[in-house]
Amino acid sequence: MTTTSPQILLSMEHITKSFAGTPALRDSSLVVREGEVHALIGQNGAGKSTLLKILTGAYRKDTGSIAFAGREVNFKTPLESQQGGIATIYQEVNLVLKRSVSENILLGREPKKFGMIDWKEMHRQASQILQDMGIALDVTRPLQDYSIATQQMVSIARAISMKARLVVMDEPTSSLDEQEVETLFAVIRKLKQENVGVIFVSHYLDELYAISDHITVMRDGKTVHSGPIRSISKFELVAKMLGREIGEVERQGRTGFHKKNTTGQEELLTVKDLKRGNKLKGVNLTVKKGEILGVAGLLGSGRTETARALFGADPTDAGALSWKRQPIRLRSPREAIRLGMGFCSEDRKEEGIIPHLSVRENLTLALLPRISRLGVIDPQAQQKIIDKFIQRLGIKCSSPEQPIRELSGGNQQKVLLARWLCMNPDLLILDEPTRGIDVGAKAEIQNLISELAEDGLTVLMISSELEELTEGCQRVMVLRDGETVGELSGKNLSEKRIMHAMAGTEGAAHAGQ
Amino acid sequence: ADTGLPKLAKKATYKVGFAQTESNNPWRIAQTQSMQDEAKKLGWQLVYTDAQGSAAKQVADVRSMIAQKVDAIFLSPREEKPLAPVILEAKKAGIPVFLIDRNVDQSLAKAGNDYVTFIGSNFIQEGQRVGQWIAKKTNGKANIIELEGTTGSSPANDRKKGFDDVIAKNPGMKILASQTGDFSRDKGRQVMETLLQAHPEVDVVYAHNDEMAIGAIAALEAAGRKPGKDVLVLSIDGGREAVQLVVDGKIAYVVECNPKFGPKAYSTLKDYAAGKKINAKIINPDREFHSANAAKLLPSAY
Amino acid sequence: MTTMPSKTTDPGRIWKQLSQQGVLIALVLLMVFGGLRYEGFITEYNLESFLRYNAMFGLIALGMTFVIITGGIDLSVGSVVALASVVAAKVSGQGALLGFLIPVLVGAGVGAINAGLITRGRIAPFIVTLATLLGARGLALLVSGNQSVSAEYTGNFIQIGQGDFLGFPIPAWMMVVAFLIGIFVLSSTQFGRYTLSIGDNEDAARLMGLPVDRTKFWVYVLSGALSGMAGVVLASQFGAGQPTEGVGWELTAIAAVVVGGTLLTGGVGTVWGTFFGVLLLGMIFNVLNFENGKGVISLSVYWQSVIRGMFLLLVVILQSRLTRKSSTS
Amino acid sequence: MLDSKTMKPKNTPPKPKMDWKLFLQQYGGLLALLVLFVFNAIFTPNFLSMQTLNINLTQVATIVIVGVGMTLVIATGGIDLSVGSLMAIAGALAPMIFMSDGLKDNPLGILLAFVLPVLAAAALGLFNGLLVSKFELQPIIATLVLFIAGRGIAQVLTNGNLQTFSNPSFQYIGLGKVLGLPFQVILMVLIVALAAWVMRRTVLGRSILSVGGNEKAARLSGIPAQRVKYAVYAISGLLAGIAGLITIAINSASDANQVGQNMELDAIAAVAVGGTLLEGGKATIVGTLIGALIIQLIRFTLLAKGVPDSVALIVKAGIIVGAVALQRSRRA
Ligand SMILES: Nc1ncnc2c1ncn2[C@@H]1O[C@H](COP(=O)(O)OP(=O)(O)OP(=O)(O)O)[C@@H](O)[C@H]1O
Ligand SMILES: Nc1ncnc2c1ncn2[C@@H]1O[C@H](COP(=O)(O)OP(=O)(O)OP(=O)(O)O)[C@@H](O)[C@H]1O
Ligand SMILES: [Mg+2]
Ligand SMILES: [Mg+2]
Repeated sequence: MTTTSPQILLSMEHITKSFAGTPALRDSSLVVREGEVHALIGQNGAGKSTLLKILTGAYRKDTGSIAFAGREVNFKTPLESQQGGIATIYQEVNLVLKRSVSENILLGREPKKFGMIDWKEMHRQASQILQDMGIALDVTRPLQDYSIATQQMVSIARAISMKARLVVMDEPTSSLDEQEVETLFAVIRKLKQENVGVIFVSHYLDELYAISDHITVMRDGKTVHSGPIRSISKFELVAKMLGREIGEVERQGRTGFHKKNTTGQEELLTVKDLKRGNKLKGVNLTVKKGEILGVAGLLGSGRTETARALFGADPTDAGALSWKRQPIRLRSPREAIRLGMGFCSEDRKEEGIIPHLSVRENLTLALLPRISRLGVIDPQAQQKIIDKFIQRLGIKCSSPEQPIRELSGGNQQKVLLARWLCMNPDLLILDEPTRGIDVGAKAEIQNLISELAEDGLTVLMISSELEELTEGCQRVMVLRDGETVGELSGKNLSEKRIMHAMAGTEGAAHAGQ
Repeated sequence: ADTGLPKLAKKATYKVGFAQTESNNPWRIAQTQSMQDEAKKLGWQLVYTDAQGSAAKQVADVRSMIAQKVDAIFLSPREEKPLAPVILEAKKAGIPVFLIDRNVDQSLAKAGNDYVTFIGSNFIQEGQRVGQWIAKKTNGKANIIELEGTTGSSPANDRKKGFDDVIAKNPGMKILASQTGDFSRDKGRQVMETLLQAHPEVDVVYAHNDEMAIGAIAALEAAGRKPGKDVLVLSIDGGREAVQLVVDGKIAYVVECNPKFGPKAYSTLKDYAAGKKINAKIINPDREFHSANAAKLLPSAY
Repeated sequence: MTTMPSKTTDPGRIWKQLSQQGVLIALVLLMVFGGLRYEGFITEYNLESFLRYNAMFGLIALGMTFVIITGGIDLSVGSVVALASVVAAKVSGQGALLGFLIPVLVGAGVGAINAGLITRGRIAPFIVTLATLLGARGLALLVSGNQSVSAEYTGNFIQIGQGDFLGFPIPAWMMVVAFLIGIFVLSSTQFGRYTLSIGDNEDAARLMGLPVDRTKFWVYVLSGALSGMAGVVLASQFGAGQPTEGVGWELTAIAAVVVGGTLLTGGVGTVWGTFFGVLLLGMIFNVLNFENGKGVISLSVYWQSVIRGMFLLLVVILQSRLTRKSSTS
Repeated sequence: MLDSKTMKPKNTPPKPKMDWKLFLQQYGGLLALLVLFVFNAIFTPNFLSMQTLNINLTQVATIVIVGVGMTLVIATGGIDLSVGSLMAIAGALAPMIFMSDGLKDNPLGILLAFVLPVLAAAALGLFNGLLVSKFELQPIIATLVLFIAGRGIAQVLTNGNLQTFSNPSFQYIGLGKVLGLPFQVILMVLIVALAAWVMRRTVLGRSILSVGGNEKAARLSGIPAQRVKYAVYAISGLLAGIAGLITIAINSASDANQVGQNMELDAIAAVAVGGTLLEGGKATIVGTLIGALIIQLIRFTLLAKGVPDSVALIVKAGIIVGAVALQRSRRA
C-alpha cells in the first residue's frame, strides 16, 4: 500500500463461521478504507453474504475480529450495526411489503411531532430521498404494489439515507436494469465524495470495474486476493475466483451461449392481444419450436406479467393463446405443465424455493407425477434424476438431503433450473434465469440452455442483461408499457437497438449513449 | 312481616326465566328438561338461558331477563358469590328470584329477604352421607379412591368437604388418592385406570357423580376387579343407569340428588304469589339407593 | 381486479374504509333488528349491562389485536383473567388502587414470561401461550384453593366493576379509554409501526434494524396486562375471584379480532375494527337471549351454538371478501 | 494464514457443544420420553407391567390418531380446532345408526355405524378445507366455526342426552383385543405407520410439505394446493371421526357434551412436543406419536403420584415448553 492511503474504516480479520458443523467461512479478511468502493467477488457459496451478515450482526462469527472506525466491534444485531454507522442492503430484498414506501425508507427514524408520527413530513422526506436518486414514486402506497426492481431501489434509498459511514451492498444490481444501475452508480459516487466507504457485491465484472477502487476475491470461505482493481485483469479475476488456470479461463467466450444459426419454423405458442388489468395492454408474440426467444423491456414493462399469464399463473382479461396451433385456455400452472411448459420465476425466495425441503425434494417437485405410480414416489427414478442434475449443473450442497435454504443464492437458482430441466419440457419460460449467479455458474447455465435448445428445447427468456439476449437469442421481443413494441432478429439484434426499442427512442437511434 | 321481597301478582300464566349454568352433563339436562316440561304443562312461558359454565355469562343472562321484564327468575347459580349482585338487581327491578340446586353467599344476598327461597339439596350432606355409609359398612377401615368433580366447582368442593368431615373422624379410613374426573364418564374411567395401577390395594371408590362411577366400574372390570365384591363403588345423583347398577350389585350405594326441580319450583312460585309463607330453605327429600331398596325404587329414579 | 387506480380519488382508500365498516354495518343492523323486535332491548339497563359484561372481552381482545398484528397469538388470556381475578380478590382489601395495580402487574408478568419464551426461547407463540394457558389456570386454582375467593365488599374495590362514572359503567369507560389509546398507539407511534412491520416480515424487520424482540416483548406484556385488567373487572363486578372463569375466552377474543378485519398472518389490522368485533359477537348472545324470551322459537342452547358458529362464519366471510377487494384494488 | 492473532476465547464455542445441540434437536423428544419412562420405572410402583402399558397405550390412542391428522394439517401451515367437535358428531351418529329400529342387531347396522359417522366427520373436514382454500379464511377461524357449531350439531342430534348401549361387535373398536393387544392400539400403530409412509414416499406427502413451505412456489410447480388442503382437512376430520367412535365404544356411552372435549389442545400439544413446526413446511408423524406418549406419561405420572390438579397443570405447562425448547431449531 502507498503511504498516502486514506484511513482504514473497516477491518475484518480471520473470520470463521460454521453452520451446524459445515464451514461457510474458513478464513476471510476484508479491509475497507474511507471513501473507497470496495468490490467483493466470489462464486456462489463462496461466503460473501455470510461475511457481510457477520459484519452487520445478522449472524454471529465463530472466531476472528472486526474493527470499525478504529474500534473493536462485535455487533450482535442489525440494529447495533446500524447504530454503529453501517447501513446495509441485503442480498434478498428484505423489506416490509405491506407498509408504504415511506415507512420502508424511514422505519426507525420516523419524523415526529408531539410524540406522534408526522405523516406529512414523513412522506415529504421519503419523496425527497427518492427524488435525490432520481426516482419518482407514490410513497404512500404499499411497497408490494411495486416491482421487485423498485423494491430494490427503495431498499437502496433506505440504506443511503441513513448517513452511515459504511454502506454494504450485497448484489444490489441483480434485479435492476441498466438505467437503474446508472442511477445507483451516481449515488455511489456521491457517497464516495462524502468519504463514505462502500462494499459492493456483484457478479457482473463490468460493473465492478466501472465503479470500484479495490477488490477482494473470496473462494470457499477464504479470502484469496485483495488489491486495487486496476491492477488485475478480468481473466485473472475469474481465474482467482474459480481457482483455475488463467489460460483455461481465457478460452471461454463472453457468455456461455453458443448461438446456432437455424431458427425454428414451427409455431409452438402464439399469443394474440393479451390483456390483464393495466399491466398488459396488448402483448403479441409467437414462440417457435427450438428457438430461444428473448423478451426485453424496462422495469415494469410487463415481462413478468406476460410470462405468468402464459403459464396460467394469473387470470387474464383478454387474449387468444394457441399451443401447437390448438387454441387453449390455461387456468392454472398445473395445466400449463401438463401441456409441456415450465416456468422459472424471477423471485427465487417468494416463488421458487420451498425452504425447509431438501435439495432433492425441491428439485423433483414438478416432476412428481412422472416419477410416481398411484401417488407413490419411485425412489430409484428420483435418485437417478437427482444425481444427474446435481452433477450436470454442478450444484454445491453437502448432500441432496440438505435443506435448500442453506444453499447459497446461486446454488438455489441452479436447483430451481434443474426442477424444470428435469421435466424435459417443450417450452421453458425463464424469468431472469441467471440473476445472482456467479460468472462461472452463469456460463455453465447459459451453455446448458444452449445445449438443451439444440436438443429441441424451446426457451422463452426474459432478461435484463442485454448481452445475454443478444448472445443467446435468435429473436428478441421488446415490451413497453404492457405492449409488444417490436421484434428484433438477425442483423437488427444489437444491444443498442434493444435499448432504444425498450425506451421508445427508435427514431433517435444515433443519439444513444 | 314485610321482607322487602318483590310481590308477585296472582295470574293464570307467567313469563318466567330459568338461568341454567351449563348443559354438559346428564344431570343438568334432566334438570332443564324438567323445568321446560313443567312450564309447558302449566302453559307458562319460559325464558331459558344457558351460561355455558361461566358465572360472568350467567350474570349477563339474568340481566337480559331483567331487561325483558320477566315475572320471576329461577336461577341455578354457578357460583356462590358472583351471582349475588345480580339477585339484588332483580330485587330492585321488582322481580322475585328463586334459587334452585345451588345457593348464594348469605352475607351478600339473604334468602327470604333478597330472594324468595333456595330449593335444593345439601351437597355437603351428600358427601357426609356417603362417608357415613362407608364408615358403617367397613367398620371404619377403608382404602379409598375419590373421584372428584370438576376442579373448582361448588358441588365438587362441597361433596369433598362433607366426605372429609367423616374421614377426619375415622382414622381407619384412608384416602389413597383423590383426583378430578371432571364429572365425566370418560375422564373418570381414565383416571380410575391409572389410579388403580398406582394403588391396587383400593377397596372403596367414591365418585362425586354417577357418570364417573360408571367410568370407574369400566376401569375396574377391565383390570379384572369385581366392583361390588372386592371394591365398593359409591356415587351421588341416582340416575336410572346408576340405580340399575345398584340392582346389578356393581354400585354399592348412591345418594340421590334429584334434578327434577320443575314441579317443586313452580308450585313454590304459585304459593308465593298466593301470599303463603315460604321457608327460606327448601331441602329436597333426597333418597338413597342400596341393594335392599334399589330394585323397588328403580322405576322412580330420574 | 379492478381496472385502474386513478390518482385523484384513490378508490383503494375508500374501499378500505368501507370494508372495515363491514363489521360496523353488521353491528348496526343487528341492533336495529333487536330494537325493533324485542321490548326492552334498546334500554339503558340492557345496553349498560351489555357493556359492563363485554368490557372484559374488549380488554383482552385489544391486547390480542396487537399480538396478532405481530403475527403471534396469545392463548393464555382467559386463564390470565382467572388468575388476575383471584389475585385481585385477595388484595381487594387494600383498596381500589392496589386492587387494580397488583393484578395488572401479575397479568403483565405472565405476558413477560410469554414474551421471554417467544423471543429468547424462540418457541412458537401458539405453543408458549398454550402452555401458559394451562399454567396460569393451575396457578389460579392453586392460589385460590380451588374455590372462588370473595372480594372485599366494604372498600371501594368493587366500585371498579359495579360503579358508574358520569352515568356510564366504569368497566365500559376502561374499555373505551383503552381502545382510544390503542388506536392512537397503533396508528401514530413508532411502537405501532414496529408492530405492523414485524407482523409483515419479521426477518426483514430484524435486518432493517428494528428492535424486534423488544417490540414483541411489550406486545405480550400489554396483552397480559390488559388480561389482568379484565381480571380486575371480573373480580370487582362479581365480587369474587374466580379460578375457573375465562375458559375459551381466548377464542372469543381471537374471533372478535378477526371479525374486526385483522389478519391472523400479521401485518394488517385495526384497533377499532376489534372494538366493533367485540360488540358484534357480544350482541349475538344478547339477541339470542331476547329471542328465547319471545317464546316463538325456544332455541335450545345447542341450537344457539350452531347459530353462533354460522353467524361467525358469515361475518368472517363477508369481512374477508371486503378486505380482499380493498387490498387488490 | 493460519494461527494469527489471539482471539477472544469466549468467541470460540467448544465443538462438542454444537453436536450436543444437534443431537438434542433431533432426539430430544425421544430422550424426554426415555427419561420419563425410567423415572416411572423406578419411582412408580407397578409401572413395569403389561397392564400399565396397555392402559397408557389405550388412553393415548385417540390423541395419537387425531394428532396424526393434526400433523398433516399443521404441515400445510394450518390448524384444526374442530377435531373435538367432529369426534362428538361421529360419536353421536354411530349409536343412532346401530340402535335405530331398522338396523338393530343387524351386521349392516354395525357396518354403517362405522362407515357413515366417519364419512360424516370427513365431509365436515372437507367443509373446513373449503373454507380454508376456496374462501381463503384463516385456518384458526375457519375451524373455530365448527368448533362452536359442531358440538352444537352433535348436541342437537342427541338433544344433549347420553346414549348408552352395549353392543360387543361395535365396541370391538374400543374394547377388542388382538393377541392381547387392544384393537385401538393396533389401529393407532397402523395409522401412524401409514401416515409416516405417506409423508415420506408419496406425492401427497411431498405436496403437503411444499404447500406448507411455500404455497406460491408449490402452485407454480404444478402442485394442486387447494386440493391438498381439502385432503388434509378431510383426513383430519376422518381420523377425528374414528377417534370419536373409539371413545364412545370404550365408554359404552356416547355423550355429545363430553366426547372430544379439549382434544384440539391435546393433539396440538402432541404435535408441537413432537417437533413439528407450527408454521408449516415440516412434519414428523413419529414425532407426534412420541409427543403424545410424553404427554400421556406425564399425565400418568402426575396422577399416580397424587399431584393435585392445579399443580399438575403447571407441571404440564413447564414440560410442554421444555420439550419444545429442547428441539427448537437453532438460529445463527
Ligand atoms: N443460514 C445458513 N444455514 C446453513 N448454511 C448456510 C446458511 N447461510 C449460508 N450458508 C452456507 O454458507 C455458504 C456461503 O453462503 P453465502 O450465502 O455467504 O454465499 P455467497 O458468496 O453470498 O453466494 P451468492 O453469490 O450465491 O450469494 C454456502 O455454502 C451456504 O450453503
Ligand atoms: N400490485 C402488485 N402486487 C404484487 N405484485 C405486483 C403488483 N404489481 C406488480 N407486481 C409484481 O412486480 C413485478 C413486475 O411486474 P411487471 O411484469 O410489470 O414488470 P417486469 O417487466 O417483469 O419488470 P421486472 O421483471 O424488471 O421487475 C412482477 O413480479 C409482478 O408480479
Ligand atoms: Mg450472497
Ligand atoms: Mg420481471
